[in-house]
Amino acid sequence: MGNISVELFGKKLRNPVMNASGTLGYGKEIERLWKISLLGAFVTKGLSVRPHHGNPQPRIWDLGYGMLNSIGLQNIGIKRFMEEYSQFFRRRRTPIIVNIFGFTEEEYFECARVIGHTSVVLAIEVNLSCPNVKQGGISFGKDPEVVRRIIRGIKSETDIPVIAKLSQEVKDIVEVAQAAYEGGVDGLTLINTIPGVVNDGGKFIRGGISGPFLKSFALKAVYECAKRLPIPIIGAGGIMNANDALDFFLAGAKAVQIGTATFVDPNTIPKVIKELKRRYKEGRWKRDL
Amino acid sequence: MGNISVELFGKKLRNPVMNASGTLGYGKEIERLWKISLLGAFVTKGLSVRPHHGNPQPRIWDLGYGMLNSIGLQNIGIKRFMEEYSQFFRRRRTPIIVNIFGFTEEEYFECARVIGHTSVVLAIEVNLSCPNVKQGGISFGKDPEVVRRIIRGIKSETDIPVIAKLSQEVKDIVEVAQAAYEGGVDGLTLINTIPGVVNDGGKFIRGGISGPFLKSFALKAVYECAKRLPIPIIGAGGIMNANDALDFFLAGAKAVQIGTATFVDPNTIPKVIKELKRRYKEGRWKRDL
Amino acid sequence: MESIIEKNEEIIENHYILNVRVKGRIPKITPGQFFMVRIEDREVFLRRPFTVYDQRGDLLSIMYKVRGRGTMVLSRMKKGQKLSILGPLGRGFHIGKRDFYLVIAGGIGIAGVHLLMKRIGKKAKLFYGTSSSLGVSLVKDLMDYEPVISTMDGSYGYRGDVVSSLREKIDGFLGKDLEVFACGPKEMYRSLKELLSKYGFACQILWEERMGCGMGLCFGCVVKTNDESDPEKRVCFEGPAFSLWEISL
Amino acid sequence: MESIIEKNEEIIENHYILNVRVKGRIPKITPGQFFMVRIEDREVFLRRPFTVYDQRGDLLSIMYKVRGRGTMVLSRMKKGQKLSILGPLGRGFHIGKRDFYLVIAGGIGIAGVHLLMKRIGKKAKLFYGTSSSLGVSLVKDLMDYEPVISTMDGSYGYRGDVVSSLREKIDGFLGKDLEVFACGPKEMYRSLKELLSKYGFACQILWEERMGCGMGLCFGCVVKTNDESDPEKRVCFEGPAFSLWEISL
Ligand SMILES: Cc1cc2nc3c(=O)[nH]c(=O)nc-3n(C[C@H](O)[C@H](O)[C@H](O)COP(=O)(O)OP(=O)(O)OC[C@H]3O[C@@H](n4cnc5c(N)ncnc54)[C@H](O)[C@@H]3O)c2cc1C
Ligand SMILES: Cc1cc2nc3c(=O)[nH]c(=O)nc-3n(C[C@H](O)[C@H](O)[C@H](O)COP(=O)(O)OP(=O)(O)OC[C@H]3O[C@@H](n4cnc5c(N)ncnc54)[C@H](O)[C@@H]3O)c2cc1C
Ligand SMILES: Cc1cc2nc3c(=O)[nH]c(=O)nc-3n(C[C@H](O)[C@H](O)[C@H](O)COP(=O)(O)O)c2cc1C
Ligand SMILES: Cc1cc2nc3c(=O)[nH]c(=O)nc-3n(C[C@H](O)[C@H](O)[C@H](O)COP(=O)(O)O)c2cc1C
Ligand code: FES
Ligand code: FES
Repeated sequence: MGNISVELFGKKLRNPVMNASGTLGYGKEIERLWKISLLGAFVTKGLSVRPHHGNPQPRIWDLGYGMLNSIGLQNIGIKRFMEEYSQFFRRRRTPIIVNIFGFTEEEYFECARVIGHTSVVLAIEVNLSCPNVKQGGISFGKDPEVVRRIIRGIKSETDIPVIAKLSQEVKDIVEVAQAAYEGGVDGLTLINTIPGVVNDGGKFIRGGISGPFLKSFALKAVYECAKRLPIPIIGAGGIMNANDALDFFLAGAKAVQIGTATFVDPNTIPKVIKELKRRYKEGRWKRDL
Repeated sequence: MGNISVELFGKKLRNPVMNASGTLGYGKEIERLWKISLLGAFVTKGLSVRPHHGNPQPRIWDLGYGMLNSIGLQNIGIKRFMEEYSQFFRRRRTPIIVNIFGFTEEEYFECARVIGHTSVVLAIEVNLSCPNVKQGGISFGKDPEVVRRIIRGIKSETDIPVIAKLSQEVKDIVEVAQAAYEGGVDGLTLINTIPGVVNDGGKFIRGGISGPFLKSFALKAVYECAKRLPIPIIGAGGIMNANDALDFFLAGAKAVQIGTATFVDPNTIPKVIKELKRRYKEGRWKRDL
Repeated sequence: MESIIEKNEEIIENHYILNVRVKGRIPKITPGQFFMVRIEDREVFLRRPFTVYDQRGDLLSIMYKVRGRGTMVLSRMKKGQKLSILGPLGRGFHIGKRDFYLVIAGGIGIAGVHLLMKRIGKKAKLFYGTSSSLGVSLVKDLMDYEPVISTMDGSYGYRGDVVSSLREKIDGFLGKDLEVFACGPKEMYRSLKELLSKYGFACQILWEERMGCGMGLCFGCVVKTNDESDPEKRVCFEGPAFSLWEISL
Repeated sequence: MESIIEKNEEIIENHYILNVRVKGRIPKITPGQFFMVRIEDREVFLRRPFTVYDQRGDLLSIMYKVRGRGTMVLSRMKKGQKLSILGPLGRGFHIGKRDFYLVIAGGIGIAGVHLLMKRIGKKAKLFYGTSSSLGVSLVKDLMDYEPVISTMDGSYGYRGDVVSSLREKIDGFLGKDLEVFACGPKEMYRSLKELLSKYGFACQILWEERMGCGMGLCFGCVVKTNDESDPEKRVCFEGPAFSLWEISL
């Protein structure tokens, strides 16, 4: 089969396929179907300094061609995650990308501090779509100035490469990406869920939309940022199969993340990897990785 | 059948259902299937001061649960439209909403001037998603300051009520809506298509996404703006049937526009109107219009 | 897993039993475990969870009630059509070595205890509650076990809800080494908890929440428990069988 | 309009004829007019346009080639299934009162002139080009009219493209009050234009562009013409039949 390994932040990954944050549990659950070591890298659930309970039920809505979730960033906290799980990924020889978030700028910096320096961590992925409680709940990622400051702050706390994960609901995603770059970011993940609202029996509930809905928006973000910025981009949003993944590579992504597709078919990730290898071997996919 | 008439800008409309701009031609074409006078109001294609050729082929992509278009605002110009078509709508006793756009702020003002004052025009709907050629092509609607200025300028040119049509691809749609309100706007249409990118055989093409994709984003925009602003909101985005329309009314919209659904079933608009009447009569839809 | 529909039959209005023949071997199923079913429809994206109603060899059954778009489309499927199913998933009832069991089912909740009854029926008493005599058809397969049936309108058996019928009979079961299994709506669990709190029986229930993945990946289905170190449990992964005493009702 | 599939038959690889029985009356159809077909699939949202291949009473046929997802799903549909179709749409060929007609079809373009030939066949000569002898099956219904057939690989009739075969024969038709009708790929139209420009015949062609609505509503299907006051014509509304001389090729 084709060798589709890729270099990211100076490390060689088996392949350019990862899960998207928050869509593969803590990593152990899926092993009844396939080995986590299949992944190019494992991306953790969003983790915060303190554990977080998340939102009340219901948390999931089927939108027909995608879904809306209001999980609310439930997690056990970075510290506990690192203690209980990093050994598992080390044994599996699977690099992890730690996805972090905070409700204040200081919390982001604290996250980076808590991770410390550990060889199993390939990078820190900064979820900037979190609401800023000090700013009336508007998300950090909307303001280029705030993004620059958060990235700079995190970079000063850690030697681990830092990825900024951006949302499409901004004035201009290139402008925000540029700000992250000026802050010293090492890469970008594009895109996070897009906020939407559903009518749940008369009550309007806000959540994040993911799945096939997102692909065209995500492709736009990747395409426009890849043209302008000299850092690696990880594409995410609505990837359901190898063709979708290839669209992202063609648009300029160096790696991809697969999220919601796993819920519909939990074998999506291994299938995509297999198909990418096949196409690469057959010469139907030319890469410059 | 139930009386679902609604008052908008001091005029009584037969019902709160309109077509969305650019999705019902110049108004005559659909008459082989149903009378245009069924509509609460007819919304024109986007019109500009000078005629506009639009984009090369292809212009349409099927995205499975919606579509992407790059029509490129082709139109015959406001002047010619008013000369050739206003008589038709007058005979049909159907108020029209003239959708306008420009590539400079001055062009928006000129549009308003050209329309003049004519009784068949219920309102001017300002498409703010157009690229600003003097500002590197970033769309007018992204900058609250620009929106305020354009609305204020148009208001000073005309007595006709002015509606601002906004796109969701902004930092915060409430902030932009607020700016339009400060500029003196009389109503809002939420939302326009959202920009996306498709891979067309290796070439990446930018266009606007419409259809069921949009509903949850549009509902969010309507819900959030309706809570904050005391002006009527017209909801648009992915309305496929009466249930979808009711979600928008519940979220705070005073009227709705139906666009892409007409392509899939050209009788969508009459069906929705009929069903709304039925529900209203049966008391299953309580309104406060 | 791929499967082929053998039968999709309406039992009473809006209630169906679906039998599918599975390609390949089905792993051993614990009663209370479920499958995630992919429903092919423009408006149904995520899989839908259904408890295993019955299993014989490669034949798998679910009993379901039409609630929304997904179950409606499912109800229109015909013999010979393909169905992608994923499972068995979750942790089912833990059946220990008790002397006797009380099994409580409300409405479509019967789907959740049918396989259980087939396994432990001889050592169990089933209490089944439904709205009217029509609903009795859902339990006809288990009539040999002489279930105690109650209907809300009194058109068959006891008049009233299932927990009331249990309340009337419960004295007859005291003193035994007993465990209670239950499946039904949340209100049923609430009154069951109230009743059983006097007796302190062990009690396992099947909990339902909307699911995204069914495999512990999305945290969409969590329910609050009184476990202090990890209060939020995934219904699909740590459940759907939980102790009645650990769930915050 | 609702319709029921009567037959959906593969003629040669990837080429099908679909017959549907329409509920209600079909308005009179001009050859070259088309229907918008709704294809039920998770990934197909917009209707797809297909020219009327044939019509008898309430029976309507299209001939189609599998090109992408929509036509692939269509090819799997079976007798008895429902199909929503919309039409007839557009402006078909304007058939005047000429003495004689030349009809030119390339590949699946035969679908666009089949009904036309049935109407004017006796006063017309059909030139049909395809890649190999396999493609000849697509024209078997019209063999009575003794079509001039060409294949790119020479495995049947003339070797070469259809316009070359016309070039060889055209002298035989000069002097007549003649009009040309054509349907095929854009390259065919280009060489046809080059050939016919010497003779100045009237020539109508069927033009294809991707369609959003098929009814003149979206301006998705426009083509540039040399009409100065309104250069951009909608294929679905002002076409699909256009004069070869007005289209910018
Ligand atoms: C572990 C588990 C086992 C189940 N077993 C069975 C079974 O054996 N038989 C059976 O009839 N039903 C069972 N259900 C419920 C079944 O999954 C839902 O009825 C089904 O998902 C509804 O899908 P829908 O598309 O028809 O409805 P939707 O249109 O999705 O929703 C209709 C209504 O059902 C509710 N709903 C949606 N999904 C769920 C869900 N997962 N759980 C509870 N309510 C939901 C919604 O809130 C909504 O009000 C089970 C649920 C779980 C979690
Ligand atoms: C007026 C008209 C009449 C037609 N009549 C026939 C007919 O009788 N028989 C027949 O086989 N085909 C006909 N076509 C072409 C047919 O509509 C397309 O082949 C079909 O829409 C492709 O759909 P798909 O989902 O299979 O392909 P898609 O996946 O949508 O696209 C596959 C490829 O086909 C191209 N394509 C998509 N839509 C069109 C389109 N509308 N026109 C041209 N190319 C397109 C795309 O560029 C793409 O390369 C006609 C087209 C028009 C405009
Ligand atoms: C259930 C769920 C939980 C998610 N949790 C997180 C998270 O904790 N942190 C984060 O950055 N993104 C999170 N995301 C966003 C995904 O990582 C991904 O960016 C998005 O879903 C788009 O990809 P997809 O369409 O392939 O799912 C979550 C998405 C889903 C569906
Ligand atoms: C083909 C097409 C053309 C459109 N042209 C315009 C336009 O000229 N001006 C405008 O303001 N919006 C235009 N729109 C946007 C629609 O008016 C509407 O806001 C959007 O499509 C969302 O509604 P829908 O999902 O019901 O289509 C167009 C949309 C489509 C699909
Ligand atoms: S449904 Fe996804 S974790 Fe339970
Ligand atoms: S397809 Fe919409 S105008 Fe022709």
